[in-house]
Amino acid sequence: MNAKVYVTLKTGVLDSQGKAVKHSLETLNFKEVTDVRIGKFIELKLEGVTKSEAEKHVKAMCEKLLANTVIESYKFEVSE
Amino acid sequence: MNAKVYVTLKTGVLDSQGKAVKHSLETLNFKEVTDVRIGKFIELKLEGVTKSEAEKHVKAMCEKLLANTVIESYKFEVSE
Amino acid sequence: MDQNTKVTPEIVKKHGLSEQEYERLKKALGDREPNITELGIFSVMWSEHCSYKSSKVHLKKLPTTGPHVVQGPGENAGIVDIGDGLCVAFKMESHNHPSFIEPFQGAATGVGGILRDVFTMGARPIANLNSIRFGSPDNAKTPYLLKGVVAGIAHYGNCMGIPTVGGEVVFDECYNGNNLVNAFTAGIVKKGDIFKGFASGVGNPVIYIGSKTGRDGIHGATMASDVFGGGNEERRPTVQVGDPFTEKLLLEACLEAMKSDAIVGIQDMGAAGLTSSSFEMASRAGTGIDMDLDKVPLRETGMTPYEIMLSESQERMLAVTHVGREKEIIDIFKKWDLDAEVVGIVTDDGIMRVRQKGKVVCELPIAPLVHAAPVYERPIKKPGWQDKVQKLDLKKIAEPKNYNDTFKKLIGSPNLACKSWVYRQYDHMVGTDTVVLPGSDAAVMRIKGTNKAVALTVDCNSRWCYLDPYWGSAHAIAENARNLVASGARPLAVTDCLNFGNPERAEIMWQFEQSCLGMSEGCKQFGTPIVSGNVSFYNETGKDAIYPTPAVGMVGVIDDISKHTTQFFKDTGDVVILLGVNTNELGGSEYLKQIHNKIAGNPPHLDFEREKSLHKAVLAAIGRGIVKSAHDISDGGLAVALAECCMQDNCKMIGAEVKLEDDVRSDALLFSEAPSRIILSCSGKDADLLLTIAKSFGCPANIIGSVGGDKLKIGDLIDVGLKDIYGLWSESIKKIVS
Amino acid sequence: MKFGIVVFPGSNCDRDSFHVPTKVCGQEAVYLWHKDADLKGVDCVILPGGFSYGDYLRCGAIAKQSPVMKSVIEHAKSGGYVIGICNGFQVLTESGLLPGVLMRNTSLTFICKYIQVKVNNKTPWTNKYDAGEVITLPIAHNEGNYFCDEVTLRRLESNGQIAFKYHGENPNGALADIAGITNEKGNVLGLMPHPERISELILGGTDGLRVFESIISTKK
Ligand SMILES: Nc1ncnc2c1ncn2[C@@H]1O[C@H](COP(=O)(O)OP(=O)(O)O)[C@@H](O)[C@H]1O
Ligand SMILES: [Mg+2]
Repeated sequence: MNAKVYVTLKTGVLDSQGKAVKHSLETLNFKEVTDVRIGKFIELKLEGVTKSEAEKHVKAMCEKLLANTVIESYKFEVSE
Repeated sequence: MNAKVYVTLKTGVLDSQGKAVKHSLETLNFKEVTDVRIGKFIELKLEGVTKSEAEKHVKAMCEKLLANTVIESYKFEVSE
Repeated sequence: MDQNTKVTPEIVKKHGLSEQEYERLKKALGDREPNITELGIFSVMWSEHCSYKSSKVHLKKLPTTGPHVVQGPGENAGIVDIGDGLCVAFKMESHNHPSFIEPFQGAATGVGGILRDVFTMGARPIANLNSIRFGSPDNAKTPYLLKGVVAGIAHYGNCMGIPTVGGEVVFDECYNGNNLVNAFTAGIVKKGDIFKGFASGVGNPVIYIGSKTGRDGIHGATMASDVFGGGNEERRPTVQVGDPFTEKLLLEACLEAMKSDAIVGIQDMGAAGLTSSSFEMASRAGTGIDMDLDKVPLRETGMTPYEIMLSESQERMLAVTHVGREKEIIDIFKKWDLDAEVVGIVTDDGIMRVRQKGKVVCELPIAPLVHAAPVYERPIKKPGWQDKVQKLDLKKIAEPKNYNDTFKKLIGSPNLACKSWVYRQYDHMVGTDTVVLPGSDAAVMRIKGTNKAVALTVDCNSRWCYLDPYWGSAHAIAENARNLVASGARPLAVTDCLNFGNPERAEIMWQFEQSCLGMSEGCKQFGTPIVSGNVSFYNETGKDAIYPTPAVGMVGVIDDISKHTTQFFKDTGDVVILLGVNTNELGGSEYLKQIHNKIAGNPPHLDFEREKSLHKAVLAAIGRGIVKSAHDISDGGLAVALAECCMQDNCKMIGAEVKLEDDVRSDALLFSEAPSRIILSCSGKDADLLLTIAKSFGCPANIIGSVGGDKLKIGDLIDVGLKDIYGLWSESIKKIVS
Repeated sequence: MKFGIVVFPGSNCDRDSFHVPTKVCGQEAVYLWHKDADLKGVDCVILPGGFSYGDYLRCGAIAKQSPVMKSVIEHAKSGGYVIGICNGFQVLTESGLLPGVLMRNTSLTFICKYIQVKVNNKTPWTNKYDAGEVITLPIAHNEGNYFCDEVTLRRLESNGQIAFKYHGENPNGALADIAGITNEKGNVLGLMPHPERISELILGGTDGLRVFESIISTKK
């Protein structure tokens, strides 16, 4: 079982890194970029669990460890 | 135009962060997790370009800035 | 590389072995062909990096002994005795090539490697320094390399909790295609607690410790990728990725394990990983090792013996314990969540026997392999251009009309500017021992529980080494010693990192030889033997080699910590005293380069007797407790040195007014980099005593002015507000990266 | 007063945090290993600076899961003293003992330097300072940019929980110049600057020492 977790900063939280990357892209002449947000992409491999168990567990992992819900939101997909 | 960029460590490159997270998930009793890899998830907003232009540009951005191609690979999707 | 891969002439060539070397190899094997794993092992053991085949004959000439030397070259780090039963272990090592390919990871793993070299000897690291060199500030790659290298050094050192307390940063066109990253670590060890890399005691277990082995950096430099077959780039990263977190655990676990008497010998796995550590340990002890690769902790599946033996995965060590004591050692590493496995056993037959799945995959006689290693006396020829670049006619150099402008241009040039953009990124206070922070001549580290401190510095003027490798290198030693003395420390010993071009070129070997001779002479004069070091050749791209760059690191001791000094002026009304003599020498100066766009002349004359009397005078005066500040004059000359006494990087400023009455041209008076000079300050009541002390050692000394105000005034040549020059000086490096 | 200094894998200011209470203040101290839940009867827990678990994922995130933290949380809830310095502050916010979060410095670089902070002397950790005193402390961090929502900020302000505010220069972009906060009861303090690095004259000053002296003075 594979899970892909996307952790992103909530809107309203300043993304200094995203801002810096946007600035660098501008100086590289990619002027069409109007916004950059930087988050995390976490790939998990799970064994010995069903898909619905995996979904429940991954959600728990996000809440407990993978995301800090004060400033971050998360999304995930589980596939076989 | 929106682009989602996924930057991951190449296979074979030590992912010390993934290793630490896996270890922590184990102590949290998520024993079913057999592998964790941690990468970046970058969301871009682009304006005034067609989809195919956007695709070309995002690829260039990845090569030049968003990914460190010595140790990282990248994938991206462009959507309207 | 599959174990069954046939060893063809082409494969031999790709392993960087010449035909003669291959013949030599077969002979050492008793006239048989090596298998592929054995070939791989030979190729790294006989590489320039591990065998020192081009440099050995010259390194032999370096002075390496002294009454205080506990361990000279040949171990993982050098060690000197600083009294009270304590020793300092230290070494410097290069990571130039990896840092050019991937500046962040290259620099980070450079720091990781040198830290292991020091703690593998039983020493707890107390300080990191680094000497880093980049191309011209306006070269397109410079900002990227500078940012990456500094962030990489910071990442590793900060996470380890070892303060990075000093170093040097230099920009010059000659490094456009080859940046230099030389990392230095010093640690403290009790004299009785030193560990060495010996695989002694037949029957003793050999233990692998630390990170798992992956396919990192296998033959990074020498192998063409097609040899690996499949062409799958993805599987074989040539740069290693560092994990300072694991190394921190390794450090604590090793120091804890070393407290027991179970460990016989221990060594880090650096370049050539498992191969060099096991061969070196067995060779030092005159033993053999039987190793089982099935026991080696692996990160990936399907790794071949070739890959396992040659992997350069980071954060690993090899230890030998007394038989029966392995469990207690392994338990300590497990407590720190590290892998630790018995992978072999010490034997008496002098053979390295390696098995995988029960089959012997490598069987090499250790001593012949080590003794048969090639040593070359490479041809030497003085370059045809050498005499020409030394020509300099000062009469043809027009003096500037406006010295304020000239001075401002110099103080804002990257080589003379404040380096705080770099060291702000380094945690330089962790450990709560840093008494003198980066920014002064030498870093000073107290040793808790004693009254002592050690002082550390790294320096080299490579432009001088280009103009005259012998004297340039001698100057590097003198300047390091002078820096230590200015902080109140007695110079003890040296480590070096010799960065040069291609040794197969006679001109480069001439530079190398001259440099070794010059360093030797310097070290003998100051009584500071070279106890460790490293050679990095092939720093050239196309036809352009870097300047000969023998980066020198020096360690000194302060017996009474209360008697240390910084370079900064302290109080209004204090008297400024110049020790030493101003001269007309401008050869190789930053002034000639920046203002007149000229790289020419001889480095200034170095008179060892004069230099030594200066050291004695300054140490005596500091010992009397009457010196408030001390700063040596080097890059940028007297004017820049005075400005550096006036300004601290945290906006603290205090002015000075001086008058000079020497019979030399004004530009030389201000900007000559002539050696053997130190600027002191003291309170008015102590000035006479200070002059008397100086004269008693035969050191010329004169009152040149006083401290106070918010300007720097030098005669009627320079009159600048400190606020004006502070901006130029402190922002210069930041401008390069933004 | 008995201090307990937690050692996480990757802690690197643990020995510095041991040195000041014992060698400078003459108190008792023990190390607390992250795998042990036993706090050995200490009065004050110090979560030291460093890179616990490599600071991987997020600073302090993995550390909060360790066995010792369960006991530290209980200790704090029952009124025991806890101070988190730098990485320790990050562990405290991740564990929920203090509100908010520490994000990456706006400069995106690690910063090591002396800065000035203004002290609120109405906490048990700062009672030896004068009201509004401005002191010099060193910082050394990559993630010291304090952030919380507006409601929380107002609560921190009205309860007098902001113990230290950057004065003059804000080095990392922290909300409302926050350098250190306490919990509502005041028994838990988290701060980014390192008081233990400036508690001896040989290291350039003693402005940090009074944090330790303040808390020691609360024990009769
Ligand atoms: N330039 C030099 N001056 C003095 N000693 C040197 C020099 N270069 C190398 N050495 C010594 O040779 C030995 C081998 O060095 P090196 O191969 O760099 O060590 P490592 O195995 O840690 O990489 C070390 O003891 C080192 O101190
Ligand atoms: Mg070594």
